[in-house]
Amino acid sequence: MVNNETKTVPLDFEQPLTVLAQQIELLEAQLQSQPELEPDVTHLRDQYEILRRSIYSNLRPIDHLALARHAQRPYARDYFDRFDNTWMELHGDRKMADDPAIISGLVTIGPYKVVAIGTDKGRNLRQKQICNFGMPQPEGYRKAMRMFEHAEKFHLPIITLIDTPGAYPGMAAEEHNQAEAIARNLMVLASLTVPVIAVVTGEGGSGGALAIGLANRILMLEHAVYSVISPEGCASILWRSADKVATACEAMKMTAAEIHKISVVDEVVDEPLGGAHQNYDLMAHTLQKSLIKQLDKLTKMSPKQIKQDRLEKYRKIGVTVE
Amino acid sequence: MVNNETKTVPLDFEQPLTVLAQQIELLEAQLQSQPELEPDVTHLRDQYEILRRSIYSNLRPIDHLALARHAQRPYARDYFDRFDNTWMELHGDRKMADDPAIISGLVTIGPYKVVAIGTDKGRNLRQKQICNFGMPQPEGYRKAMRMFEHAEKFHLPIITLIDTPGAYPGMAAEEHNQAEAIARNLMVLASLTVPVIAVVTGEGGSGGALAIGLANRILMLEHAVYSVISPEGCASILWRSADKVATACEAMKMTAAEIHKISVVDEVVDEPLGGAHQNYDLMAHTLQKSLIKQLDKLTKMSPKQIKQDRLEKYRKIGVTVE
Amino acid sequence: MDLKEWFANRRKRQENLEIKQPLTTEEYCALWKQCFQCRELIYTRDLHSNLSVCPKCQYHFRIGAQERIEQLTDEGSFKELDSSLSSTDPLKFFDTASYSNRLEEASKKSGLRDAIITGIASIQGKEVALGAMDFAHFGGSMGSVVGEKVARLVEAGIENHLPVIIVSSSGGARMQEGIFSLMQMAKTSAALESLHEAGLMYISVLTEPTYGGVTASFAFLGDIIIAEPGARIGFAGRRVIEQTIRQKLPNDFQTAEYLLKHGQIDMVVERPKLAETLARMIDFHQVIEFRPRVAKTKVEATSTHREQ
Amino acid sequence: MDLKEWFANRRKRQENLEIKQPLTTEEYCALWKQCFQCRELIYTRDLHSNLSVCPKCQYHFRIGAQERIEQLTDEGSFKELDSSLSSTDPLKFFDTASYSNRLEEASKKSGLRDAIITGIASIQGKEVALGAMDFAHFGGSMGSVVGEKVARLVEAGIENHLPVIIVSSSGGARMQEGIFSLMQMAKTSAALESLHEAGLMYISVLTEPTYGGVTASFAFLGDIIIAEPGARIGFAGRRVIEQTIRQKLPNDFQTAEYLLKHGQIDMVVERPKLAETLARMIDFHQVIEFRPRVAKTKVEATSTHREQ
Ligand SMILES: [Zn+2]
Ligand SMILES: [Zn+2]
Repeated sequence: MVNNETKTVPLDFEQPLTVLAQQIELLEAQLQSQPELEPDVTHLRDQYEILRRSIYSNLRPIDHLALARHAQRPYARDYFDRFDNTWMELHGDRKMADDPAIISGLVTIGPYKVVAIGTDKGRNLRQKQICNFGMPQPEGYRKAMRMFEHAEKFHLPIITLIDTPGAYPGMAAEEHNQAEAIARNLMVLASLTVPVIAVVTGEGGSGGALAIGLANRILMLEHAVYSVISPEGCASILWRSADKVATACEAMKMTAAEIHKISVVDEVVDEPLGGAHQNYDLMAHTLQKSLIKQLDKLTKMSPKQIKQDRLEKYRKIGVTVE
Repeated sequence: MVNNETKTVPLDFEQPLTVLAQQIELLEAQLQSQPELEPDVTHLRDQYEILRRSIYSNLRPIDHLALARHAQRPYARDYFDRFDNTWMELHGDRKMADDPAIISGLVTIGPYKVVAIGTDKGRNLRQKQICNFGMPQPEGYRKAMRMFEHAEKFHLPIITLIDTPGAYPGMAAEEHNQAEAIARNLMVLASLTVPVIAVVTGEGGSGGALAIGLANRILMLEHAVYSVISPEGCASILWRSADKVATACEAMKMTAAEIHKISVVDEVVDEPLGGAHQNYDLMAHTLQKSLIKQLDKLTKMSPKQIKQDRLEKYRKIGVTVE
Repeated sequence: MDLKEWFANRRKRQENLEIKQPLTTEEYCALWKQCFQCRELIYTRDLHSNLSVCPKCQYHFRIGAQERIEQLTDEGSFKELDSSLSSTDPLKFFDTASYSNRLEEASKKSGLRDAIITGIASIQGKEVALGAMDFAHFGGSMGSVVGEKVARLVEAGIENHLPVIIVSSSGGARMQEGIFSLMQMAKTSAALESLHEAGLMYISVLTEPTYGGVTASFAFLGDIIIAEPGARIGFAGRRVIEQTIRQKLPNDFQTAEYLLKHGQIDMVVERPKLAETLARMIDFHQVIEFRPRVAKTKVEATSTHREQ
Repeated sequence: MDLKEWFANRRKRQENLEIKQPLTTEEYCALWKQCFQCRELIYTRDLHSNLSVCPKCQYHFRIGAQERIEQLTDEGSFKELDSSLSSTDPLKFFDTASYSNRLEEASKKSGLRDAIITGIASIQGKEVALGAMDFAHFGGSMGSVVGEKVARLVEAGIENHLPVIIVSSSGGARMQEGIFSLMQMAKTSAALESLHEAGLMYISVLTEPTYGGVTASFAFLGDIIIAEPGARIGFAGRRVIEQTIRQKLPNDFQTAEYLLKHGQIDMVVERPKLAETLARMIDFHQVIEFRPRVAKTKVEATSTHREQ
């Protein structure tokens, strides 16, 4: 967990800020002996804020990607804990595994009780390995499916928080039919009569993300990204070059703002300045407000309308000419 | 496949018959040179038939067990082939395995199209190993469940042919939660609105049999057995002795006739004299007639009645006092 | 206490009626228990007041149905159902003793009529249909009575619109009732299908040990499945598996924790938190609903059972 | 044919106009094909009349959507749907060339507007809604057009109460349409959910090769899933997996036969038997019914798609 006192790791595009911050620190150290530096320090501090705002309002797609992948980015567990510090985690697909890359449970969000599902990338190296860096196995998707069915039975809305590089290209994953696991989830999600809200909180990686992402409303955090293939994969296939990641990021239109513009995403949720990792509590609070607002609307619909709403949403997505 | 010309393997209790048959053979060999032996041969042949009938109408439970386990006993595939020589086999649980111990497919039985499911013990040693001697893995039960759901969707009756020593006490089977697989099958079978007919054709071994055996009508072939635990298991637990298998067989009331008497089984299907393996064609024909007769009745019910019929059947089974 | 001691005591008793008696073995065992896991000696009253959990190593002792119900339910809230339902001997089963005799013995030992107690109760204010199995009665085995009581409990849940909770502890099916016993797996699962259709919740609690026909029917059909720490749960027994595969199994094989890792249960909950967890679960699932919950299929409420 | 040869020929041509021309490479390739598997040279016309199956080793050559439809459907029965539906370039995607240019190229090469042809047809007398993908067009990739055509095909099936069959062959999602492309997985799966609700059958036929977003949506949602022999089918590509796990994969990994063994498909059917199998499947599922089949949920039939 990161709080405001913990130093966050700076990103490439934050370099000018880091330099400026160091200068300010140096001057601050001298303030005691040279109080006349006070105005300079104040000025620099203002400059810092201006620069910061300017940088964050001119991010390139690859900068968003860096923020979305930030090592200190809050993960599903961080949100669930803040929505409801007594939420109850439910485990397993009942068949053979409890995939730690997908977590699920019963969470209260304001006045709503929901079935919450999220990907987990793991925070430290050990956890990351256990969570397979957030890449679910077929058993993870099937665990999620069990939760979908649980929610449907008990008329509980579903919230999914997505932050995954995608499905795992492993041998066992193929042998356990991850294609079917994802496809089946899509079909089951389409069939539900309870509201489903999906939030891309970090990386929305391809089929692995979509497997818990077919929803009545899709939200994206401000710096989250969502794409059909990883930018690295796209660059290596289309440009045959790993250097073209930035270009691929631009080409694919994967940022929250861009995807919102083409109406695939319903709402972009503001992040604290500097990214969600700067303030977990504030981020969770903002997201909670958005979720409650969406749930207020969706829960007013009849079960039939809720399903119809979802089917129509996807029926419309795509661009063709005749 | 065994036909009438193939020598079938004699069982212990058939020993007197074997001896007599040898005598007859000896005499027959002498007939050419000593035609006056003709009446003796005829007499012995009559004796043979009388003895045979007598033996088969006085079988002990353990004799039925031997017949039910006869190496040449017809298995599900033998029946499906005879019901419909162009039946279409369907494979797999869609998730990770195609358990060869459970076979399934689309079979036409007289005027009926059904989803047929059966256990397979395998005929030769290689097949037996592949089929794990007819002991299904959890994936086999889950394959069956997929078939139940297929049948329900397409309003097809379900026929199951059961001949299994039971579930497999293996490590992977436990890790893949065979308890849940069996339990889930029971719940799904209880929910169906299509007719389900289960036939114990050989061994009905405990939970492994029941997993495809919760049905509107339960049929047993004349020499089939059905029990809550294998007689060997029962003997070793209750008598702490492997010698007490015959006693355990008697104590458990596991023969078709006995289970029919206590109304758990709805119909006992006659076998050819000497057991089903004496004449596959005749056995399949007799079973087919029984199945059609049962289907004639069940398909006249409404979907709701069919389910209700099944629920009531099981609601009544059990003996208690208040 | 050997004979000499006893005679000595008797003499002393005759001499002085107020002499203090040494403890009998039974008395000793009644007062002290040794933890199976850490070997600690625990004063029975302490153990009991600690919910039969070892205060030193947290080992969860097996507990009976009565104690379980006391631990879970609000005082005085438990109303037993079908308390007089008893086994008969439909197959006239006889091994080294007759089943009838074994039934009597079992009841004498456990003080119960059969391996489950069922009833309506409240858990921290939440009304539930509750069943608790007792391993001490006939190894917690499921025969016609367990099957019938589970089915009736589930029906009571449907009728009164209550969540159902069953705390399992069982060695499996009761062989002495033959095929009737096997069919109780079908009967209980079918009953739960009706509960499911009615949209009602079923929580299964697995405790040390739960095996065989009980796991392969109602114990693994919970909407939520909870296990107690260290409880051993499985279909086939450990020894049978080791004999079959001719391999040693991992030490923690078939423990609650192993099952959790293998995705088979939702959570492992320590005994002191069990009542609260159940209450919270029930509360959580009583949500503002989008649609009315109606039982779609209902089996005749009057149970029709044969008597022989 | 080298230059010298060509000049020699030209001279001969000039000398004698009736001289027989040696084949150009293209002509040669058009007339003969080499089997990928057994290296046999096969006369193209023979190969074609053998359903593009190698007569020697039974290798199933990739075939296009047109040829597939010809092979499966009764002559003259195919009525194409949405033949004019085409891709646009919603993201103005540009890699080493623009997506618009790539689309033109792809169409020129394949003679198709997009990677799937859909329509209503009969197969051995059974009416079906049929889609056939074409790997030769843009690697059979799924963008908005494939998604929309699949959705409309499924809707046609629902409206006309027909079983749906889709023969897949695809490298996955079409990157150049970005998130739109990913969302076609959701769109097609949602459409099939409605078909399922309507109680209608969907048969998925997987052919060499079927990968990525297509497998993770409509290709693996068949009530019945059939694959052609030797077809390679999976979510992630073989090379990507080998790079990830740093291990060589079994030779037959991701082949139809491997999938059958791993329970992922119902059957492997050779091309000469495919039409018959499909017809028999359809026939089998048109049974005497216990209850009327009614579409419970229906999406607006008029497809609402944006144009840019
Ligand atoms: Zn202890
Ligand atoms: Zn060849």
